[in-house]
Amino acid sequence: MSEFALLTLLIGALSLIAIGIGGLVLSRNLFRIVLALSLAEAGANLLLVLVGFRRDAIAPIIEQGHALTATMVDPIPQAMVLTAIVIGVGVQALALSLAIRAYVAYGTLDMNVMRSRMETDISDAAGAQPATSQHAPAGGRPLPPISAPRLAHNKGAQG
Amino acid sequence: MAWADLIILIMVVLVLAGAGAALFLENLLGAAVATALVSLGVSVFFVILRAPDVALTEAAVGAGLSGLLLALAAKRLGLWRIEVQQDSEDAGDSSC
Amino acid sequence: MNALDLLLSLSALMLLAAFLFGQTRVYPWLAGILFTGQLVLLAGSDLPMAAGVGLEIFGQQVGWQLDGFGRYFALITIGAALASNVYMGGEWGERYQADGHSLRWLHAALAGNVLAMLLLLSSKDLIAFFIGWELTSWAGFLLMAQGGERALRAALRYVPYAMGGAMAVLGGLVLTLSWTGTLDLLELSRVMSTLGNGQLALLLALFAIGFSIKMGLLPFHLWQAPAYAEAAGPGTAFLGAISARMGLFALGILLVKLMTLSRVADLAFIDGLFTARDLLAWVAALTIVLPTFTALKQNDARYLLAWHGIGQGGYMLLGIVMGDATGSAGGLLHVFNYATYQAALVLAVFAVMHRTGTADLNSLGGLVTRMPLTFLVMLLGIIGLAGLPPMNGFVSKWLVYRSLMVEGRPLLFLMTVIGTLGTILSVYKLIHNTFLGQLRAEHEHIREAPWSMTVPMLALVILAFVTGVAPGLALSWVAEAQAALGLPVLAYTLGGIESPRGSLDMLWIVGVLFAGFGIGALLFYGAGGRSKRVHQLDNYAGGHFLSADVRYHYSDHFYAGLMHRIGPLYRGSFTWLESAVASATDLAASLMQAWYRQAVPALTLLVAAVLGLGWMVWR
Amino acid sequence: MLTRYGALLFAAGFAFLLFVLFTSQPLGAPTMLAGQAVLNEAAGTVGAANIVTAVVLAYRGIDTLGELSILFAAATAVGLVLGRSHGKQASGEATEPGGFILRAGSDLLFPLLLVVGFYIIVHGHLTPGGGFQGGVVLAAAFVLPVLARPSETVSHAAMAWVEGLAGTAFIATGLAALAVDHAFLAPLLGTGQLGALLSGGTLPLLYLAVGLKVGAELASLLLRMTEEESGT
Amino acid sequence: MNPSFIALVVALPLLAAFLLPLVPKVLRRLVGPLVLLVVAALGMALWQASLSEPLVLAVGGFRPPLGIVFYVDSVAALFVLAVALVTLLLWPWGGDASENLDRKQSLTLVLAAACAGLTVSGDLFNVYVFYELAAVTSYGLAAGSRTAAAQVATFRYVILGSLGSLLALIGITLIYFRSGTLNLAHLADLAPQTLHDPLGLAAFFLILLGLGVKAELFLVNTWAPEVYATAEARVSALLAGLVSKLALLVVARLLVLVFPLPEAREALLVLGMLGMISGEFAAYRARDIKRMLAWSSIGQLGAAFIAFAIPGPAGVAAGLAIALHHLVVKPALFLLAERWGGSLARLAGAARRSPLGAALFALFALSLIGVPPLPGFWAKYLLLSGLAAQPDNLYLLAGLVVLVTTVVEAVYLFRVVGVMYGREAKGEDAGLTNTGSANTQPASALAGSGVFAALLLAAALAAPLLAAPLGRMATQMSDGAAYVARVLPSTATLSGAAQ
Repeated sequence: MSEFALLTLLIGALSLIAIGIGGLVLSRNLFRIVLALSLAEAGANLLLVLVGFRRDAIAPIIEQGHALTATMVDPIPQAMVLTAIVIGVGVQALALSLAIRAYVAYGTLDMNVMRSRMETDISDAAGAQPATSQHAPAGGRPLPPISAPRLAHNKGAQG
Repeated sequence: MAWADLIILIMVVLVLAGAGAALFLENLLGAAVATALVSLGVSVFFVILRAPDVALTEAAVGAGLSGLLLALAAKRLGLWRIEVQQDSEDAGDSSC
Repeated sequence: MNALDLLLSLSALMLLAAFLFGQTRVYPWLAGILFTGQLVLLAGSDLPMAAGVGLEIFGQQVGWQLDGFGRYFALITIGAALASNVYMGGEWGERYQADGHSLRWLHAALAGNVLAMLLLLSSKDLIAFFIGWELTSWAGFLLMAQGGERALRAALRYVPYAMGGAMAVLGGLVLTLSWTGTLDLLELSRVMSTLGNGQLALLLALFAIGFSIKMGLLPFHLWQAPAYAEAAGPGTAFLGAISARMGLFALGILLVKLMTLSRVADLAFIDGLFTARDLLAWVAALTIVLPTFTALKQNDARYLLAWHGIGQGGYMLLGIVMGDATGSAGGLLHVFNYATYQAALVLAVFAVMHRTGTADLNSLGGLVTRMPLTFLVMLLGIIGLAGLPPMNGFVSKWLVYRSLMVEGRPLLFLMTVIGTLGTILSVYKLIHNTFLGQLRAEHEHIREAPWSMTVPMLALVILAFVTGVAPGLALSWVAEAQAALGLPVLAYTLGGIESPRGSLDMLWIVGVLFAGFGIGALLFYGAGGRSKRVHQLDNYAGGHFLSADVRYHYSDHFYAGLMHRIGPLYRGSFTWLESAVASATDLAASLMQAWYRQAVPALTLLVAAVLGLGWMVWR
Repeated sequence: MLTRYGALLFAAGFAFLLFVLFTSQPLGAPTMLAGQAVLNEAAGTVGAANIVTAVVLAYRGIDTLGELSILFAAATAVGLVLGRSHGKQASGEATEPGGFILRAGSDLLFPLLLVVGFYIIVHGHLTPGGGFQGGVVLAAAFVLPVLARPSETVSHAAMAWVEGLAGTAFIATGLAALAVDHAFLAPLLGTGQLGALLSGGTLPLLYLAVGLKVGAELASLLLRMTEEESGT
Repeated sequence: MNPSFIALVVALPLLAAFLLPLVPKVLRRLVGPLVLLVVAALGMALWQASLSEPLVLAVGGFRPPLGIVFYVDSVAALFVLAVALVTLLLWPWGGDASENLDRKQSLTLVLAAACAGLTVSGDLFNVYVFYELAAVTSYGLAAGSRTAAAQVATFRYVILGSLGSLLALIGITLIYFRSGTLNLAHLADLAPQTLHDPLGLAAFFLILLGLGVKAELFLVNTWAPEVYATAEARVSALLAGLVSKLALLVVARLLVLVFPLPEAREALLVLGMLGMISGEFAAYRARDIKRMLAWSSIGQLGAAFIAFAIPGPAGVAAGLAIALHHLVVKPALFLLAERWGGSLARLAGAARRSPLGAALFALFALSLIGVPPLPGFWAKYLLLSGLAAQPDNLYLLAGLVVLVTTVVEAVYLFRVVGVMYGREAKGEDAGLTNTGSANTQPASALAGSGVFAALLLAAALAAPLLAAPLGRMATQMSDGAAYVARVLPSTATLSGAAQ
């Protein structure tokens, strides 16, 4: 494989990381944030494998008939990537389930709205309204679907 | 420039385009599919980089399983219906 | 087990006992006996008293040893605690408990204070010193915080000051360790003065700030008056009498023993025009004047006395900073003298409060007919506070004045005189508004304070009078303290001092004074003079004839004319400064909260990563 | 808007800095201090033809244990987040079954996936693939029928047993080495003939455990996702 | 002691967690505590054994640079002990539906295993795996209170944490790219030639940011107040008390072994200072006790970062003292806050309803701000004397920051104490303060914090005795050469491995 191809892959991996992180920072939608995270992880994995690549080498599998002394690529980064991929999917599942629950409770996927609702809930729990404190937390009570005015009110309260 | 290099270049561009699509597609389900495709593309890179184990895993886990997870979650989030999704984008209205 | 071990164990034992059965009637007796025992033990032991136990921790030796300087303060501490204890153990304590407060905690706080101060006074190295210092601060906090909501709030105001001071001291401590390699006081007294001027100045600044906060020197004095005044009665007496003096003790050790005054005088600002020693002297002088005139404005007897407590501290420091035999003796003697009459005065005010329920100078008056003994205590006390013969306050102040004159500091002398003037004015306000004038209707049935109050009060003023007549009794302790500190020792006699440049013999002065009274009385009665008893309610004031049913007592707008003149000078600059610091802290806190409530933490992470990487790559 | 461009700028800057760092030494010629040593020794000491497998299960076996635990923790956490607070199973799911093709397809696919999954797992030490990949296939095999016919449920209890026992088997294999006075997770049972199915000592066993564990965890994750919650 | 037993501190809790759902209901509640007790005993034994000489276990029996190494010096052993004990004290005993309780217990066990793994691991990527394990379990536990606010907070935490891990992974990639190995001892050996350059520092910085998420490092700690305010108190206690310390310990190990560079120390110092300032000042204005404690813990960890930035054994000793002290105090405070969660105004008169709780709070507050004979003072003393001994002015500035923020800390902590001991609210607020038993402490929380208080007082009394072991531990931990020599007895064999 040529120098050019390696550089292309390097740029690809780094761009994937950059796109992922950029998307993660800029997205307000919870679902999109999860997607962006998995993009960035894919980029990081690619980077790791790229680091272990060795030119003119074969995959680290000893095939019958081949000499044991053949040059092979570095197996350790590959093992690390295997681990990292599985870790990534576990975290992704967890994040998705949290997003689902948060969506069910707050009726939105917008991070900013959710954050302000969360702040309100925390202050509520901190004693502003005894009724919504410890014994009846916001997650337990059926929330009405948020209508536009309510949202505006929330935004106003936040600002 | 060798053919192999050109193919790799094109694939990289495609994967990056897929990543862009995952971020900019209005339809979140489509975005999830784009993410899975990016994973698939990356797994091809793994094959090129002599990492068949990783490629297999990335294809199975990154593209397949995680795509499935995303799709299921998107269903729970009501993203399969596009009009609802648009509502939730700008007003957070829920019809769940 | 040697004497210091015994002393400290007794103190610790008392703390334990107070926790266990401080609320019972037996405890005050036990504590009284133990305090007396401690006094005897302390007075009778040979110096220096070294503790048998010592620790080594993180490579530092921690030990305790009591020398003459510490013993002087320890004696005053235990004496003040004894008086407060007796006071607390009687009717006052019963009332206090009936009001829903915990006497157990009050006793425990008092015992804790004594233990902490003994530990501080007997520290042999800076770590032991800091332990004692912090314990004193927090035990003081405990004592201040009891006695209701206002006391608690005043005590909480003390927290930032105490902590700021402690941290300044701790900073000084670690710098000392880093620069000299030792924390042992004896070792430091040899090494510290050899440090360079810059290092010494920094150490001086840190330590002096820390110590002067405790002492209530300007500009760190704002916490003291409310914290001391609002504490529970005997607690106020104890705190006022000795607590703040721990700062003086520490300053004494620092300035005289460790750094030596001559080295302090080397630290010059503005081309040598002004040295650190001058600065300290002027701070002390301003501390005499400003708080004293703030006291003049107070309408609460407790606050009035507490503000005086701050002002009187200035005399003590001024004396020590002068550094000659007379001045330092005056400063040190003033600690003892002040403790006696301040405790007596505070106890008297609380006796009045006990009977009338108020210390508001605008709603008292005429109590002399109902509480004559308390009146006597207060009268003698204010004479002492104002620094007039025959009380002991005169002696110490005289020594300081004399030192200022002899050392050629006329401006400082002027300041002290202004301060004394303010003292006289304000203590007159105190006694006039409380005891003179006409009795208010609601105080018609007031009785004299119970014996548990009058006995300690009287004992204290008698002590103040006796040491006023024969200051040599106290000066022997002072001389010992001077010797321990390394100051020139005052040549004293029983009646005062003897020196080629002017002696003082209180025996003569008091003799002449009383002889004067006697001669006056002889002349008066010999010339056929007659006294006529006038009823208290016989109104005659400034040409107005009021009928007997109108109660008349001039207390509102006391010194209205004077206040009209000097009123604009009260600017509240220090209060402004304090609230400015508080607002700045608040502002910083809001900013930080805003930081933690930001919308996209990932963005911060990204920015941090980029900046950090950039820094690492291109540095 | 400023934030948007700023963020993009910083993301690009991050990538650029990484580019600078990663081009500071030539790609394609790794240092491979540990890697080369592993390549040299793996065949002899571990006996797995697939050296990545040797690394994953033998040299870095504890990583894999950690990874399994992460999946386990994630599945448990998802259960905690999505599960019902009172532990009662939802009854009578209202969702209609999937289309005919899906149903028929899943019926056909189930045995196929099962076979493929196990094949991938047991050949993990020889060819590319192994416990993770096979586990995913197994998970898919069990989840597809549920997707096709939502009324069908896979017993959570059975899943829990598989999960627990598979994880236990992995640790137990490690502890067995401890018991026979080797280090934890040391390979046992000899290396065998390189390239044979029954080679690599305990490696296939470990991979089987990994496969079952991964399959069970992922299946339970996916099933959690499919379970609609009634009346939240 | 056979070093093979080291593996048990990780394997046993994991085994128990896997098997927990399969254990008969009767015994199920006993499994976790029993296993933790065993781990504690192991930790104790390891500590005894490692004080003289560190123990090394090559997992799987592969020689060190190839396989993964578990390295137990006295610090690691002590932290294993601490992990087991603190987890035991914060064990979720009940108060939940059976199924969820199982899950929480499983997660707690896995968390204990992950923390133990973090302390003993001697391999960079293995550290990453255990770190992720700890992260995922703490996400699960944080979401375990099942309120919507908790779920949003946890989601934000997951995103930030995952991004951090990603950066850490990139950092590890960089290190592997340059040095071709992951073993910490091997890296330490190679570092002077390969890693003490911008690339190495960049990698360190990325790992620092990544691990810093858990260690509440400034810049990446914004999750802490949200999560601690919404999670259950004992979970907050675990995260603030335990998990943060272990991330900190890993950073410290990296710093000591691989990156003993002034630049790395500077970064740590600056971030630590900013963390202290931001945390303590933000806590100054906090209106509810949980977030106040969260911010205060950020400040305390900032102090620990500052401490580890001091070179040599002095810094390690100070950092350990601060970390251990905080490990005892903060969980106890969170336990106390379990029922006091709420606005500070609601605490009015709490001392009357729960005198022991209030007294314990005051005790912990005093220790936290470093009032002398309590252990907090010695920690602060070690920190400050270490800082004062450094010639660099930045260290003196850090000392100043520590002093100033301590004052702020004292003010807000004692404001709370004042509210608790003050009068109860009257009039309209009365209804608010007296809602149910909101101010009384549950017995288990009180007992838990009582145990912590006993530990604290014991440490105060035994301070002179603890000084020597602490010094020895610090020397052991800060001796990078000994670590290398112990793990890689002969580096000669490696040159053969290199191409």
